[in-house]
Amino acid sequence: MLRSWAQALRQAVQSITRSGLMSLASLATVSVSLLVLAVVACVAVNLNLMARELESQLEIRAFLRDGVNPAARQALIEQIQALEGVRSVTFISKEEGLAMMRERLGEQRWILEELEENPLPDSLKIELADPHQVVAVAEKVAAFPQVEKVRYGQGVAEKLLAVTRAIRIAGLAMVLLLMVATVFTLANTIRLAVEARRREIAIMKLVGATDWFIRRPFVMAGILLGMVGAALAAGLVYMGYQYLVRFLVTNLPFVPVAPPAELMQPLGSGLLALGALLGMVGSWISLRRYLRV
Amino acid sequence: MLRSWAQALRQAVQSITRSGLMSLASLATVSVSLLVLAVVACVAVNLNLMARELESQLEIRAFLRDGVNPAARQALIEQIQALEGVRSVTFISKEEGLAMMRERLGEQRWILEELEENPLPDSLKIELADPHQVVAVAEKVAAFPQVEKVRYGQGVAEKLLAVTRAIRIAGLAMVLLLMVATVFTLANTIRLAVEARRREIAIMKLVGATDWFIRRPFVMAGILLGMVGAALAAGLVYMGYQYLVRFLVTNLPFVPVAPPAELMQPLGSGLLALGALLGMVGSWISLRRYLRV
Amino acid sequence: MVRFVNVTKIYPGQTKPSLQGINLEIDRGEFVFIVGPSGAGKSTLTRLIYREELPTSGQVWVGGINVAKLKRSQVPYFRRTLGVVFQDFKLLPDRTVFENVAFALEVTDASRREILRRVPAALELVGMRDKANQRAQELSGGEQQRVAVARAIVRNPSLVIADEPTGNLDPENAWQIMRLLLNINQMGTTVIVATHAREMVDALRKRVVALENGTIVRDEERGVYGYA
Amino acid sequence: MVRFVNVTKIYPGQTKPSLQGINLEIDRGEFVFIVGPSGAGKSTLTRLIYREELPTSGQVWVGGINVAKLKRSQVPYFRRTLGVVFQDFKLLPDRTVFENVAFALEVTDASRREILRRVPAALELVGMRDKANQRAQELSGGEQQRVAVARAIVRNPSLVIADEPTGNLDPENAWQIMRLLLNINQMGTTVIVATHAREMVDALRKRVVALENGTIVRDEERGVYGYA
Ligand SMILES: Nc1ncnc2c1ncn2[C@@H]1O[C@H](COP(=O)(O)OP(=O)(O)OP(=O)(O)O)[C@@H](O)[C@H]1O
Ligand SMILES: Nc1ncnc2c1ncn2[C@@H]1O[C@H](COP(=O)(O)OP(=O)(O)OP(=O)(O)O)[C@@H](O)[C@H]1O
Ligand SMILES: [Mg+2]
Ligand SMILES: [Mg+2]
Repeated sequence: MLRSWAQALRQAVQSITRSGLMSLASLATVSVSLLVLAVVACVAVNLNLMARELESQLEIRAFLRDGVNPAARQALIEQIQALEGVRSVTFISKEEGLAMMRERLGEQRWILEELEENPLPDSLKIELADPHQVVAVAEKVAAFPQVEKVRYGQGVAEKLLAVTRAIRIAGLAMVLLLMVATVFTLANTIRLAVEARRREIAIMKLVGATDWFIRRPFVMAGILLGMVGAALAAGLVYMGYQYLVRFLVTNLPFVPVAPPAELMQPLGSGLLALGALLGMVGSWISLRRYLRV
Repeated sequence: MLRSWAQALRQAVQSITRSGLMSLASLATVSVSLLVLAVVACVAVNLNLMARELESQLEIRAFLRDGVNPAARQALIEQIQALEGVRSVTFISKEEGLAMMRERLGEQRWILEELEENPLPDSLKIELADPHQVVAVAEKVAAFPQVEKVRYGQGVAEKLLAVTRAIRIAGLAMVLLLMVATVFTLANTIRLAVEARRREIAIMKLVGATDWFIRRPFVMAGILLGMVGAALAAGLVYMGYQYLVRFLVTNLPFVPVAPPAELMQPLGSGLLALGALLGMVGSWISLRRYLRV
Repeated sequence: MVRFVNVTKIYPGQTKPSLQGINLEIDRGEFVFIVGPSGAGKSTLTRLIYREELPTSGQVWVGGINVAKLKRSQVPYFRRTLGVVFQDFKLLPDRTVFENVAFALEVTDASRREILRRVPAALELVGMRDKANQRAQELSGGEQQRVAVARAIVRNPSLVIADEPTGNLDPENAWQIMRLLLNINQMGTTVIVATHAREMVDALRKRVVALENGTIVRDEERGVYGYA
Repeated sequence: MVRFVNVTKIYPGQTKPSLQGINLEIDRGEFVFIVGPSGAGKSTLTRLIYREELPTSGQVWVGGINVAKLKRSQVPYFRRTLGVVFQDFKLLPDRTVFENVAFALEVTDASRREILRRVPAALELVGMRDKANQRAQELSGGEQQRVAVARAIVRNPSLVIADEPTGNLDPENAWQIMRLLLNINQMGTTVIVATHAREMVDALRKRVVALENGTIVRDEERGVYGYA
């Protein structure tokens, strides 16, 4: 049994190297498919990350009335913290508020340079455990007597959530579509290889080869092709992604990116496994109708 | 001659329909390739548009000293307008400045609600004909005595330009890479079709068929496959793009998008022409080595 | 060994039967010639035996097995008990002569040692040992035919079916192949030969089954070719 | 019509020449048998005539043309003047009998009307008119051979080369094909037939060129097959 597997592997390698050009073509097709798949996966992961980041920035700002003393403030904080869906509550003094605004305005902080005194009130920053509850929490917070005004980017919140959802769905749809396209391409690649050896398969059957004997080298070849193609794709994506991350970190430091090492390790092994699986399934399917002799 | 073309067309259609599954596979491959190509093209066009939009927003703001009278102001405007690289100069009074800031801050305009008096000076908005000259122009403007301060997002300008350039180059590289991949896939698809009829071609040669006679149906089939594949890809992209644009316009109105009609018309005819060309070149190449009998 | 019971064969898409009402019994150890004009149904009859085709009606029994009743997974093991020389050889064009013959052993998962022992012996018998490393597509028609015969006998089958095994051979080589088939027949193997080689049929006086238009018109012990 | 001058042919990768020092002249209107044992070089000799292969050294002249000197673009037009029956038939398996024969006319851009006139006539001559719409892969070996002959003669070539045109045929059909070749020879066509059919060669007493091991060992007017 072991011997015959080794033999099938030898045959697979032989059949791949013998039909050099055709194997190259298959390899290229698999690589391109998986490459696109990998790129989409990278984009999706990062869009997801961005969406999460955007979502997590969905915070509620509660401005306090003048003259709320520290004790009343502390009581309020505890009450808010007890609300459902609230992750954390942070006190921001008027001075901290101005400093944060200055930072947020970045190059345009000159707007604030013209101010003669701090116009901002004290406030609380409320971060949410579940961004979808922003409206409900904000309404409850506004009902406290110590709170003068509540801000949470009304309207923006809903839009942001819609965009996030759309991005996730679109990403998933693209990945699925490309998965199907990849399976299709791979199965057809192998089917064409089988087609080229149709005569040989028919002869094998006639001299008494079992289906499994005939299938083995094709399945092995399929797996090999799938894995080599996946490795190529993974390599290219790794290089490209590293370059991109380096570029983004240098030029757009405020854009959140998934770190290459963390993303690439599961992506690489995933691609390899997927390549092998696709090659196996593809070759298995491709052979079905040729075995009926 | 005409008759024989018609015959070749008939043969091409026949050969496509006869080898149903294989033709379907080719079609799918061509479609997927051209689809990716088209998607990349769409993305590139829109990134380009965005980059252009961002670039065009690279404007210089010159803040005037207190007490510059309207006449002196007018003289200054004319002098700046005369500088190389300047497209337009607009006066913005302190009130207009505050209104614009309020608008720009959007949901966060409450920052300004706390202000008791307008802290902004009068200013000039200088738009540039060539965004690359932003630094040079800003320095010249700062030298005028009526100007107190110049703002143009130092640092941001350079970064934005770098990002724009990177986006363009990456987009072009992706399109080129995919062009090559598409040609490759198509040529191999046809080569496999030729491979499947290798025996037939050898026999044709032996009974006295000219190279051109043998080539004709393959070239026609290649062109047909390329064009049908392109049409499929164009249709899918058109639908997808329209959906996307509708989504963006509704949810992210501030993101600039190329209008579907304007983008799709050249893209569609481009894809068709490209499909035909690729099919023709692909089949031509594929046949070369089989004609030597 | 082989028994046809009321067999009719109509190929899909055809209206005229290629075989009709065939009843035939061939005993273990017999040597039978199948003769008949071109298109009479000789190849079809052999195809039914090794189950390349199934009968449209009737039964074909080979070694006690009803071939139509064989499970798909058993067919390979059934075929391994037979040796077949196909009319169009069915060699793998880009494999060498050795590989083509070894092939019949490899599919049975035979050991390397067994392959190295049996293949050269079979090639020796058909006179192709010196061309062992030439590719099948580089052989002359007659040489291909001899390789096909070598492949059929290399597994020592209990039944050998040869469809026109000497059609591309000069008389000398043809006689050599025929003597080979007679030899293995003498060692107990059942041999069925479809042929047009009148001279040989007439000279050997073996059993002759004559087909015409898909039916058996003659079945004689020690028969002759019997056509013009 | 055909002249070999000192022709040697060594296939790429081989060391032993398949033909060596061949000198042969065949006049317009002749009928010539090429005989010899399997592997002697008969098919190789025919392949040199229709330029499937080029001689390794020496010259092959056909109808006043040195085939090795033909430009690539002229080869098709040269081949159209010949009719060839290949030893392995070389039919298109998934085309019908009619299409296979029509094929030889289509490549010359013949008109539809001409195709409809000539193809049925050629099929009639080889007795395959009633199977015109059957696919080549569904034919018996002998039927395929007859279609191959029909395709070779359908263009009314001035030279017909037939490699083993009766190998898969019963004697009656074989004689019919041979009579056909004799007929077209009588109408002025040069005919070259490579064959193992001893009976026919001996009966017809035409010119016989005998090959052995790649060289001509005998060339007789009104010869006989002359092997065991
Ligand atoms: N394509 C090829 N490459 C290498 N060697 C070849 C090729 N074709 C034929 N040969 C060799 O050349 C020799 C002559 O072959 P050829 O086909 O001419 O013989 P033949 O006389 O037609 O035999 P047969 O009667 O068996 O058809 C043989 O030994 C064969 O092995
Ligand atoms: N696969 C097929 N599909 C349809 N018809 C077929 C098929 N194979 C054979 N036939 C038809 O069945 C009949 C018998 O064919 P078969 O091959 O058995 O003849 P044969 O006796 O072997 O002839 P030959 O001596 O010429 O080889 C022929 O008329 C042929 O056209
Ligand atoms: Mg037959
Ligand atoms: Mg030959």
